[in-house]
Amino acid sequence: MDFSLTDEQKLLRETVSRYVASGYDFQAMRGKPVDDPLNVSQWRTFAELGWLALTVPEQDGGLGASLEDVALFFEEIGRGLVCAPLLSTLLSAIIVSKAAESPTRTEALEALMGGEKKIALALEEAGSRHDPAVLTTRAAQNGSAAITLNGRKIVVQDGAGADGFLVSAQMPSKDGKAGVGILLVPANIEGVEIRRYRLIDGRDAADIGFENVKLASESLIVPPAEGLSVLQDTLNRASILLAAEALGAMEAAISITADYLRTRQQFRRPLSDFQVLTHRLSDMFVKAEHARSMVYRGLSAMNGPQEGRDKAVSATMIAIMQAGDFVCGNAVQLHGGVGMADENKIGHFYKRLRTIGKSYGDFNWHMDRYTRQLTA
Amino acid sequence: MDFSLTDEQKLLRETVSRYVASGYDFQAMRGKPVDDPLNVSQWRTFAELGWLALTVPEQDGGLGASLEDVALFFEEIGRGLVCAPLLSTLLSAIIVSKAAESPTRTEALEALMGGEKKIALALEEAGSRHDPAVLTTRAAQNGSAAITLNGRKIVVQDGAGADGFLVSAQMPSKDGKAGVGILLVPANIEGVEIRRYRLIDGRDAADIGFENVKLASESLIVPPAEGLSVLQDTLNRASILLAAEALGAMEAAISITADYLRTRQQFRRPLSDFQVLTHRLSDMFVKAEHARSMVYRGLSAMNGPQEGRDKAVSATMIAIMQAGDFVCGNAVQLHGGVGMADENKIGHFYKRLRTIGKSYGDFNWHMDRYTRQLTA
Amino acid sequence: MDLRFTSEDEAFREEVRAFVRKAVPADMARRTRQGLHTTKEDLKLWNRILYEKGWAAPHWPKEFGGTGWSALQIYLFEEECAAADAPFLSYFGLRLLGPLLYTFGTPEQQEKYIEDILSGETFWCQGFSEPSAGSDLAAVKTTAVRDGDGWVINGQKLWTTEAHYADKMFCLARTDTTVKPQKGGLTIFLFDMNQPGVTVRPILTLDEEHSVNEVFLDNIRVGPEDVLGGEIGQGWTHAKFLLGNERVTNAQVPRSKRDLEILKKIALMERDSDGVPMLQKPDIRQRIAQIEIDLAGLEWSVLRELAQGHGEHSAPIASGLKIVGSEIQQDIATLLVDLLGIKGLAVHTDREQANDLPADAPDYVVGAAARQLFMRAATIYAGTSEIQRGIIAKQAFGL
Amino acid sequence: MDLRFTSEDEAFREEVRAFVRKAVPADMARRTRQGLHTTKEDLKLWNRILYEKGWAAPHWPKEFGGTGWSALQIYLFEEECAAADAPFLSYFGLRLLGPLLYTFGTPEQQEKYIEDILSGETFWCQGFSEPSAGSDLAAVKTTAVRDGDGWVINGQKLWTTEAHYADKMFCLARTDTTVKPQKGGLTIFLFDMNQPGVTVRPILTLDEEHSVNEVFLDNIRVGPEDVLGGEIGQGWTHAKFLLGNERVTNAQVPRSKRDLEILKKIALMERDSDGVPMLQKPDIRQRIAQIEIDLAGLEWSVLRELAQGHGEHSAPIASGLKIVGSEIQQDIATLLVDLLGIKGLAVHTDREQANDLPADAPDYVVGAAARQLFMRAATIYAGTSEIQRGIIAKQAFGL
Repeated sequence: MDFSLTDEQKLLRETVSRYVASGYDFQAMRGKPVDDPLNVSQWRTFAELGWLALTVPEQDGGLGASLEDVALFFEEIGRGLVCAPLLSTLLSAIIVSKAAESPTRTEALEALMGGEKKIALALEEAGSRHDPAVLTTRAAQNGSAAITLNGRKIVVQDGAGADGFLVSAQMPSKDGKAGVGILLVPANIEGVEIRRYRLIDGRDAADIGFENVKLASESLIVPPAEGLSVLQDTLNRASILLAAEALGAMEAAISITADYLRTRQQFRRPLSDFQVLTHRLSDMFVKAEHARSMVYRGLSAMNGPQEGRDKAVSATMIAIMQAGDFVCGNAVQLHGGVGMADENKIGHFYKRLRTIGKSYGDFNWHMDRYTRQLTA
Repeated sequence: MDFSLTDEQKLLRETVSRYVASGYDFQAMRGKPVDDPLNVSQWRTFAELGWLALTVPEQDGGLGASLEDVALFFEEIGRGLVCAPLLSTLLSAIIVSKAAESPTRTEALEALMGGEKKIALALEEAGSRHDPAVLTTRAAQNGSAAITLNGRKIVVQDGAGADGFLVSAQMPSKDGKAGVGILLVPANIEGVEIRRYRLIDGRDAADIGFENVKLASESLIVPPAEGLSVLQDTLNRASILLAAEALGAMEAAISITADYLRTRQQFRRPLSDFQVLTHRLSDMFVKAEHARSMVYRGLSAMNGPQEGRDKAVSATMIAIMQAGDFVCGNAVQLHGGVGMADENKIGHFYKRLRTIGKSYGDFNWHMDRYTRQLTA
Repeated sequence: MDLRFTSEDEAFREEVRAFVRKAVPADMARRTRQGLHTTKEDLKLWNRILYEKGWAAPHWPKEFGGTGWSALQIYLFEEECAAADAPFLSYFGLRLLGPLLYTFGTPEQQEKYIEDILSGETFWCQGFSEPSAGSDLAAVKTTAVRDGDGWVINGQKLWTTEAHYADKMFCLARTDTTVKPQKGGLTIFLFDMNQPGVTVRPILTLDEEHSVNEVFLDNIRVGPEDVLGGEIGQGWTHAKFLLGNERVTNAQVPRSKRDLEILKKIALMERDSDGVPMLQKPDIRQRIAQIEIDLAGLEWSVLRELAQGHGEHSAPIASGLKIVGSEIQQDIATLLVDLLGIKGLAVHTDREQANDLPADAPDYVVGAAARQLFMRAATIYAGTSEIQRGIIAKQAFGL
Repeated sequence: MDLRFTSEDEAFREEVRAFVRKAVPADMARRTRQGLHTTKEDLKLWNRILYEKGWAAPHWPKEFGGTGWSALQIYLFEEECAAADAPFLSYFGLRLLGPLLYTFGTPEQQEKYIEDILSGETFWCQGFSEPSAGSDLAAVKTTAVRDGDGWVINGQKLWTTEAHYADKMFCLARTDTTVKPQKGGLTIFLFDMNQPGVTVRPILTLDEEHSVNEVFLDNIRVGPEDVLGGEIGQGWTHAKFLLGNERVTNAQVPRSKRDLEILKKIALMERDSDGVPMLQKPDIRQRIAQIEIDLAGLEWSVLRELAQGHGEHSAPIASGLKIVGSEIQQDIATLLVDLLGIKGLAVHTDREQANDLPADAPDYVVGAAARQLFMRAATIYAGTSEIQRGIIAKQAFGL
């Protein structure tokens, strides 16, 4: 067992921390539309730094980074409170790279890596509550002819500015069995209706309707026989990466709060003179350490046998949400009124943690999944 | 709405607090067998003070105290950490007084009031988990002839030194329907086997086997048609009285802990100089206030319509257990090592609260009962 | 000891209910249910409706426009208002300055201000907190310097709720820097917000809503008639007077009861991926049960305080009510968002049309996420929970 | 970064498991499972078994009798011991004094004491805490006064675990009252418990069991050879040396893992009034899940510490492990008693026959209530949770 970072891992983290340190301004970026010049130039930088190629296989010109590597990357993203559709992009690359060789696949990967196009994951529906198998969106295909897509997805994260969507849809597999296919759907074609809005953490999302959307058969990135297992794997990866991001955010919030306690004066003393406040900070430290351990544990499980992954990932996310609520909630509390001002950064760690706690599985979902697998 | 005490209520409380103040020694009394001279003389005093007559109806020579009165009484008993089979006795009197007029009834009530006999409630069985309707003990009766009792009860509180037991048993009612009768069974008759042991709070209990125990038909105190509702009412009363006792115990534990913080020195300062400790005490205060309010609320519900009582009593007990764990657990914690010594009184508040939390319904039982009745 | 409402109280409740349910406009009720900050228009309108009924300030003495109801009756009134989704009236005039005025104000001040507070004609804001005086009012830096027979006020106020609604401010300032703030160094002044030198800067809170402000005071001239009570140096006494009252109100029981009622209805409509209503899920039932029980205890703690009569609130108990009440508000707001699934991630901005919400989102989603975020402030404003615990330790135990 | 055990580690685990499972006598295993304090006989026997295998003190340097295993291997060994229901060996010689001796002891002291600690021939107790020196060791009042070439010790020690088992004590005493305890005023002495002047008074803890004591020291004479390390004034340094190590051990992960495993089996056997196994009840499942997750995090925190190698424990992390580990032990012990229903109210006294338990109570009820009560001490002994939080604030944040 070895928890130390390789030189490559250190380097990867440094590219992020250096980017953040060199003038990244969360307040300027949050809520900015995707076509804002600031966003466009930031995304170009991300492509240049190689970040958008992280999850593209090496044979496709990407970096083929391991899940550990990407998690370490997201930890720094969380620490810097970087507000960008990175997770959607990196997950999309993983899914697209599973497609059979085709021009669509090649173009999509190139465009993702190059930062020319963004793809968002359109999986959740009004009744799905995080379960990828519960969906009413349907795709119909006559032989190998064009595919027709109908349905509606909600709260597609980073969906407002995406050029395309990976859409899960019920469709029969070749042997006629029910399955879930994953289709790549351009945002700008007929029958796609996008309703855009913002999420609490300053990012965007969209509800997306598909009405008789016609797609070429190449758009079927993952065939119905494999779709569900790809989605389940993707959701586990998403959770672990969000967990890592949450960990970085928690540690940053703790560090900022410690500084605040040292400097803020009340009753003619620094707040750090008040034992209840410093002990609260100690508890935050303990929770963040717990969170860190659970991120490592989750990563380890993702390298282990298939059957242990779901439970381990849910354990990680439960720990992350509980630690995140405590750490970032108390970061606001210890800042007092200052913590409640949207112009102060500290509250945004809380909002990001709240968002993470509802992305790709919320507390109830993970706890249900965990307890279902509890054995004596 | 009026929360102030009547003069009679004040007087009743004072008899308890005066008794406790005048040399009651918890450490001397706990774990003492019921026939120990100290116990015998204490019990005689209780009879003289009228305490054992509290729940006997006035027409039977008792005081016919209201549930509020008895609760206020038990609050003081809890405050003084009085270790005696008072609850069993007062509950037994309530049940016995429901019997039809008979020499058995009269004798039993007289003996209870006079302190000559103790009666314990033998309700729980290995599989009952607080549900009075779940029982395997059976009573058979041929017409109005003698009754035969078979079965086994466990953890009969105050059962080791009791002269008789009120035993719940399945028996058909007159119209042939299944029911639960309540029988008064002397401890010393053939077929009754008593296995005595101690509970964590210094009181005693017993498992009691009944093998072909022959009883006169007068022993049937509550007939099978009414037994279950009497038991349910008794359990609600028991819970409220235990809640009141727990409240008194909590408040005493808080007061003792506050004194300890004022006097105990560590790092050359009184413990009360440490903000985390005084704020913990503040939280204990808040929890105890919550507990007090929930005791009043439970009492109020017991005077209200039948259908609201179960839920309200369970709410009270849930609040009491949570507050009790927090208050008495932290009372030990704030005492440090001293709190862990059995020779120090403070830990016994904790043990008493733990016992109360498993008497006549534990946390799971009350939470199940409450959530079953939850409505939108 | 009688642990029930009297039949007179129950009859009173019916009377109030009958009026209030009819009096709240439907669209106002919907906005209240959505949990967003009340608009100035709603505040004014509801104030006017109650004023005309004579019920705008039931807790005030009758001679100043109160109702003469008992404390328990006032509580029943508040409960019925909350149950009817009426908004809370503006706090600063009716709850804070009003009582200050009728207790300490000069006859001229009472004459000049009280009726307009009662009718909602004039809105006030409270200029107490400052950048370096949050929990610690003694650190107020705003100064009022003697100038002729008046004073000139300079300083900066922070977290000033409803400053953007307010016509006037009651403002705590240092009038004597040579003595301790607690020993006569502070004074409360009354002045117009609508004058040169007063600058209101909105501060959006985590919910991205505008309810608090920063207020810059630049050479505000006040005269002797603007000194609360007419006497300089009483500021600390006046500020302390407000504290206990504020904490009992901050238990917010009627509102939380109503919120929980709404929450349970929503829990019946929201379903998990198997189509089971969230209200049927054991863990959700247990969380709701826990909140119900916590809230029931809080309610009875408030009733115990109120049954003792007006104004004699025990400081440690009032602090306890504030701590618990604020946590319950947070718990309800958080559980509601949890029930909504990912729909609870959408921020709102447009309360009427909510066109920035998921398309399928029902009406009740509108303010849910925003309210959850704003409720983080509940354990901060009006004295943080930490401050309250300190008060309890001191007042209940002398520690 | 490699987040798995190596195959060598896994092979090592198998080897240890094979030995340990066979080596623990069945009745000893049963007693360990029951959760009561380990008897002196069991301590001695298990120590002897491990000693003969060469495994009594794997964490010691090889030259003093250690095994040369890596920290992770030692952890695997401890896990296998716990999984086999082996008792913990006596703490005070093997965990505390041993490392002190091989680090600071004179060659004569090492020669005289170490082997007997390793074999379990000699049991030690730790004379640190006193009536007025609980969390605050600097307040130690026991004095050692120079007398010829030796010292005379007088004082009173409290909470002395296993003093009634111990052959010897290592005892912290004031040797110089003119300087601060932290600056050379304290010294550790080694002496026989079995001598006139040493009086051991049992203190029963809340579980009514005897594991701690009060020890009165009345004119105990010691010579220069009894001064730990041979040099006066090193007591504070020696005491600090013990602290970090103790806190990591106090995470108690292997024991808690085993306890939780047992708990789940019991949850399958215990049933509610409808006959449903407690393990099937949603609230119980969620409580177990929560403990499992907390424990999993704790385990990986320990692994992270251990993977860094011997003895370089970070003080704030070690304190965090102690806080969380103790709470998990409490949670498990409490949940177990909750599962038992009213059977969990019975105190035990006789561990072999348990004839003071409910007649129908299964074997696993024996120590459950007692252990739950004793576990209240987990957040108190070896530095209260409050002390640990203070250490974290200071060491991690400089506050």
